Amino acid sequence: MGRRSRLHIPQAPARPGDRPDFSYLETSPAGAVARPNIDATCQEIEPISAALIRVLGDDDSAVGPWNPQLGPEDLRTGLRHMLMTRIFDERMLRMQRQGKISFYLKSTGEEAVSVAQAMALRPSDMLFPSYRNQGLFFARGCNPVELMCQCLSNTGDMCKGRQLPVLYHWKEGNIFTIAGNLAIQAPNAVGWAMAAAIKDEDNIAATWLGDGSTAEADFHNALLFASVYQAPVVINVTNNQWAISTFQAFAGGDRGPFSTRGLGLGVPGLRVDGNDFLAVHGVTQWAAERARTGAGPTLVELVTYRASAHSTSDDPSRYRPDSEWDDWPLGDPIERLKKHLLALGEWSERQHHALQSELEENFKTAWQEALGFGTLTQGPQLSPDSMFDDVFKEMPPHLAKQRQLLRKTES
Amino acid sequence: MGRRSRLHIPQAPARPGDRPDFSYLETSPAGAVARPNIDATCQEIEPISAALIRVLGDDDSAVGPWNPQLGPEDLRTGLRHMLMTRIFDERMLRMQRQGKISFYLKSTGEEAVSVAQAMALRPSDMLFPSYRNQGLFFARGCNPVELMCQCLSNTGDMCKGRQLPVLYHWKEGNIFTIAGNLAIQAPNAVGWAMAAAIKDEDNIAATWLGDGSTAEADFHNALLFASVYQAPVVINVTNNQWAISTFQAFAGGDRGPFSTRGLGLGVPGLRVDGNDFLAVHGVTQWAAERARTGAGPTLVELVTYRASAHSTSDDPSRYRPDSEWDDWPLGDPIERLKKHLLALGEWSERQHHALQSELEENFKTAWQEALGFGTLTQGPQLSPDSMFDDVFKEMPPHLAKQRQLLRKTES
Amino acid sequence: MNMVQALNSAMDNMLERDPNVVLMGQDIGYFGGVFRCTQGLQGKYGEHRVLDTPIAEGGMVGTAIGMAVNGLRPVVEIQFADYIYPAIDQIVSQLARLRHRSAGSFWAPVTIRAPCGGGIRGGQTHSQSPESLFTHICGIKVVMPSNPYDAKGLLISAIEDDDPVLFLEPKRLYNGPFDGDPDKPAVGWGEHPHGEVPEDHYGLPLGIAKTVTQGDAVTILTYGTMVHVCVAAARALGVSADIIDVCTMAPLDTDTIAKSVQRTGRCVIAHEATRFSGFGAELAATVQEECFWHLNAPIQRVAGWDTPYPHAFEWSYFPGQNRVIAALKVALES
Amino acid sequence: MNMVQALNSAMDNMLERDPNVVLMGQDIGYFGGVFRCTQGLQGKYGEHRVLDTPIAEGGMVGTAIGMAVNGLRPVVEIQFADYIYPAIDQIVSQLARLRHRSAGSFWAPVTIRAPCGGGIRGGQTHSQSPESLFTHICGIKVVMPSNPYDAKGLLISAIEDDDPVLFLEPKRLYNGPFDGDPDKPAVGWGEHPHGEVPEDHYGLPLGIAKTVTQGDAVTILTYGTMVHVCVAAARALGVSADIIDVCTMAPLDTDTIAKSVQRTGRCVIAHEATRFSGFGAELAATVQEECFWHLNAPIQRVAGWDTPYPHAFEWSYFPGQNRVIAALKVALES
Ligand SMILES: Cc1ncc(C[n+]2csc(CCOP(=O)(O)OP(=O)(O)O)c2C)c(N)n1
Ligand SMILES: Cc1ncc(C[n+]2csc(CCOP(=O)(O)OP(=O)(O)O)c2C)c(N)n1
Ligand SMILES: [Mg+2]
Ligand SMILES: [Mg+2]
Repeated sequence: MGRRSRLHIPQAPARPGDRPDFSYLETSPAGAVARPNIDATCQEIEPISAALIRVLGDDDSAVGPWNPQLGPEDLRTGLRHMLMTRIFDERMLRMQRQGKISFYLKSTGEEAVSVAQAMALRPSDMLFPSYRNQGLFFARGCNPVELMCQCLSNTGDMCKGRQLPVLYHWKEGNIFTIAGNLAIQAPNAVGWAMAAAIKDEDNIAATWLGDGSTAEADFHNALLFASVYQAPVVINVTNNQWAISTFQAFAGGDRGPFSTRGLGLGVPGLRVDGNDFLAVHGVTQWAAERARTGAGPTLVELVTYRASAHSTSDDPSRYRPDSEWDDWPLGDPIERLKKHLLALGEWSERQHHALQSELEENFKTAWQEALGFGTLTQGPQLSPDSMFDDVFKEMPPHLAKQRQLLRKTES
Repeated sequence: MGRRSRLHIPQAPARPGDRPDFSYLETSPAGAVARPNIDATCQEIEPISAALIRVLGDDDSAVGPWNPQLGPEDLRTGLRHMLMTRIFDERMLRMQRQGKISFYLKSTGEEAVSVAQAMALRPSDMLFPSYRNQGLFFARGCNPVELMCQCLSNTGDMCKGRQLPVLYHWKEGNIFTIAGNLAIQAPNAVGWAMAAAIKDEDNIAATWLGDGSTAEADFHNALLFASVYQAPVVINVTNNQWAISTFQAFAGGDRGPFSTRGLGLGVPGLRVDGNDFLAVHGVTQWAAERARTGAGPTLVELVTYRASAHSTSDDPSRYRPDSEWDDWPLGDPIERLKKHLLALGEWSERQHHALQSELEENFKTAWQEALGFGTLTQGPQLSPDSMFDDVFKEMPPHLAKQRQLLRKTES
Repeated sequence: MNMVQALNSAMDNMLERDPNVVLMGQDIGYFGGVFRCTQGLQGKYGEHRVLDTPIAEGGMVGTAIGMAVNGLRPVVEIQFADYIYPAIDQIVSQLARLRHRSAGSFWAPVTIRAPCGGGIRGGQTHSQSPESLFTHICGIKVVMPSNPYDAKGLLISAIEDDDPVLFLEPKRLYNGPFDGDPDKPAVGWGEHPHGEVPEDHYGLPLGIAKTVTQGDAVTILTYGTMVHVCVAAARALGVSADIIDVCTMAPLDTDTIAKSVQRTGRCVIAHEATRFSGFGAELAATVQEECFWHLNAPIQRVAGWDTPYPHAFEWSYFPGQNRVIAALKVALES
Repeated sequence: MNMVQALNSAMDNMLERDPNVVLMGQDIGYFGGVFRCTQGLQGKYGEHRVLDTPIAEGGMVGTAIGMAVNGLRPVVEIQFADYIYPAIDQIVSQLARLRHRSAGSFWAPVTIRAPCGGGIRGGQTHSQSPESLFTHICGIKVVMPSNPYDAKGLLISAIEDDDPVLFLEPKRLYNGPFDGDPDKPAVGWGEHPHGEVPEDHYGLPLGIAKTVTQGDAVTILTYGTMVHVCVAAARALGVSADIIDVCTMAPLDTDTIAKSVQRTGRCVIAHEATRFSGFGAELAATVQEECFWHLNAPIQRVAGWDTPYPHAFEWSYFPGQNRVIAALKVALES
């Protein structure tokens, strides 16, 4: 109060009432950034680590060395899974608003990150996601009914009602259980990759965390162990500009791009237009191949924008201009891939509409199916008894006793 | 066993029985590295961040832009304090071997780090040392009797017998209490500096941690907060090549110098010949002025060698060649400064001997004085009662009760 | 005022009175905190007194310690108590023992605020009550208020205290008292006597337990949300209970507790945290030590089950009135 | 064998039998560990099975979890239990709850070894006994052996267990039993019956307490170093004590404990950790719940004082025979 201070305080570019301002975002034209060999040294990669890798140009064509050269079938699959993710998110948000589920969290605007990355990895690669990577599940073919049941905490819930909605896992699909604790999964991914190397298997691990989450110590732990043991892992930072109300500058984002955080540890970094499906795919493929061939870990920053609220508990109009998403320079990942397909003549507005309707219809059916397993309050119910399972592999006596007590007080 | 593995395992350059091998150490001639302006950007500083800054040349002259241009009086003071540190360490080791103190830990070979850095900082700057920075206390004028009493845990002990030997503090001298927990002091230093900035005071903070300790999360936390708030702090990594038996490569030292760890966060780094008194002084002055004028934090790597055992509990002949110290390319900091003074004609062997004798005599006297305050087992004794003080500012009832109980069982 | 407003008012008062008070935390500045406890304070006192921080609890507490050593009084908000673990090393190894190991040369008057407890469908990482862990750490005080009036007074005292304080806020009580029945319509603090909170500065002493209702048949030791559940349970059972709101878990007001149990001869302990090695263990151990010859029945513990807080079974997990009543019956019958 | 050799033998057996067992820790590889527990194992099994690690306890446990999820059985050495705090978040929030929150899909059989306790003039950061904190965490087992034979058998079981285990090693016992008197000449394990340790693989069940001496007058519940102190104290006092070595703190063998106290009617609990909210609190609470009607005197707790472990006053701090005897007297007299 009144006292002069010379502490530096990072600033958000715009607050409610201000005009959105993305002048801080350094970008580069599609195709402009060189593609090093996958076994290049960190030093060799360093010159491009801060540059924004892009493949989809303003004219909707795909250009440059990072173009993964996907066939139209793959592109349509990618579009389909991104659209699935978006529609799913919208439906589940509605379900939350209607009180059917207790909580939800969308990934709107960031669909390319999860979908393109999952497609660039092998199904046997192990994924350690954050809570905003639902696209991974779709891209890997998880039945949406499974995800819905999880959000409903019902009798079909893979978590047996134990986790908040969206904190999924999918063992068969090689997707690790999602924690509420930010960044905590990152060293786990590195350890998984270390084990793969120890066992001389060639599966790799990939993990995701947000811009804000890079502040956590576990991000450092992950980079350090990945560096020291040259673990076959891809560490992905989804920089969607915001961590709840906190602009990424508070995680040091205005002091240097997140992609460069590992350079001092010899972990090469790539920075990619996270809304450019092709660029994300190309970069991920490069990093995955690098890891798989024993050339070491990569840190990938995916530049995107969190188009929706942080979660259903959040109201972003309190802390950022409502219109930021419209002004976001890197556009909408779905629109951009769609236009590319249209430009290639491999897609039409009619097909797009049909796809949209098909997905909506599918989700409607899936939702009905999921409801058949009950909701938090209606229909078939999990037994509260089950909460005492899985604390340990075998239930110790004190938990059996507590279960007994619960039965008594609930009856 | 037998299983092929492709996990990368860092290697020490030499183990017992091997010839010492310091070919990994990248060095540069004295005077070769440019000196940026103190308000240069991190990007501007980056090109020199990995280079080894040296001032004292092989011909014992001081050259180049990092020469702090100290007068002979200052140089002699520096020499004196380094010598004090060394002789003190040797005497205290003997005392430990004689069973007078329970534990000791030397800084032999690293004296320039603490002494030159303390001299380059203002007395009002706050220091957050590790356990191998005893030189800071000498350079700031702490009475050796104080340090001896601490090592003796006697009635004169500043810690009232509560800490292991060498875990000193000196409030009046603005030196923070040393923790056994590695790296834990680093974020504290950054916070202290943030407070200075908040209060618009121009004192700065400096902290020290070892190469091995950079692996701890607190190193990351310190860099991050220093970066985000541009705290006026100097973070020093004393890279003495070893962390007990573990070569610095296990902290990522072979993937890139420690000085570059902050680059991705926009924290500029300097790498300095830690056994070159003048270079250490020059670099510290630069970093301190940078911090003081509001240009932000600096990470300084001081390249040196732990000439002695890790501590009195350690036996380095089990894990490294005994002769490493003789082969260490950066020499002995005391010898080097002495030769420089000799070359300047500002010092003589006679003076050196006299100084050595004086210091030894002083310490002898000091030790007698310290013994007057008792030892762990003999002479005046602190009251065990006192251990219940200072847990809280005012003693709560349960501690008063426990003190009572202790009196009863001890009597 | 509700509890959020009371906490806000406490911090407002302290920022106003003491230029060395600073607030730190994730989303607490411009946004005013995810629970709105710091709403308006950055606007009023500036970005240098109310700091948004990186998401690094260890760094937050680590830097707060340094700030405190340099004369400030930082109040750190951990967004959820479940996320305090990355800061535990700084709390245990530095914050709590600074004064002792430096024989009084250094100390750090840091207050750490953290919303705790369940009942808001937060799942296992937005519902934890970790108080027991911190009560085992020598050198840090642990406080949990159960109503807005206490919350303000205790928070002010915590900030003014020269020792570090962990200040746990039962988030289920932010907007109103809660008697453990989620099916009843929510009530606000407006009707509650302790919802009346002066705008002005006042402190309430740390280390003092409060008697909530007086009675002779049994002593109930509890704190936080469970205070209200226990009051309702005792009322429902029609038992005359001496209900003690512990308020400060460490250092503990053993006197008040012992006097009550020595009088009633019966004791039930209730908290939301998991039972095994929960703070109820220390309470039970203390009571049996201090009141053994007065006890007419075994001390009963009511607590969260020894499992993570399960999202779907929140109300089977939460130690509601039924469980308190069952324990009261055992304590009274024998 | 001494305890260091017994632990080494356990790991040697397990590395030999199970290719998925890997060891990780600071200085454990080439050097063999600061306490020499892993001496020779890297030479025998290679650098990829016995890994030197960076000094980052959080990273060590964090990566060990991932390795375990990928089929390995990591055994992580924390150099001193005092340095486990940087790893607590990974232990509490990930390791302990993986199986539960994924409903059995994922789990991580990680064993964390950590030397604990004082008595070696290690000062406050080489003497702590943090077991109580971890016993409050659901989903991790907490074990502490008191002799070489148990150490080997329990460590083998811990490594083979599919749940995570915190395995605390009372470092004062590494080289010999210790009855609490630092002035007596040190004795080795050679003379002790439990110093006889088979070279071959054997397991001892987790979750089972062991009766060390049988008696009728009083039950002493203890573990780790204090087992030997209590045996000596009971002998010195000439009391017929049922001394129970808890061995596994969580999950606790309540049965064995309750049966004994129901028989003796008196109970003393002893541990080295600080008293307030120490594991003795849970033991006392449990005993009074299970044995209330059999108790003839209040349960006594003997523990470290509620201060950091002070370097100079190690032997005033350490709960030696005098303190145990004093407690036994109170328990027996009333
Ligand atoms: C350890 C921890 N601290 C705090 C939180 C509370 N929290 C939940 S989400 C969030 C913001 C995360 O932002 P970011 O990492 O950028 O991910 P995004 O939500 O933008 O995808 C915070 C602070 C948490 N979940 N875990
Ligand atoms: C948090 C923590 N983990 C482990 C240790 C044990 N330990 C003490 S010194 C040391 C090595 C430190 O090496 P370095 O940081 O290079 O400092 P140096 O001793 O070389 O000066 C270790 C592992 C500790 N003190 N604190
Ligand atoms: Mg974000
Ligand atoms: Mg070192």
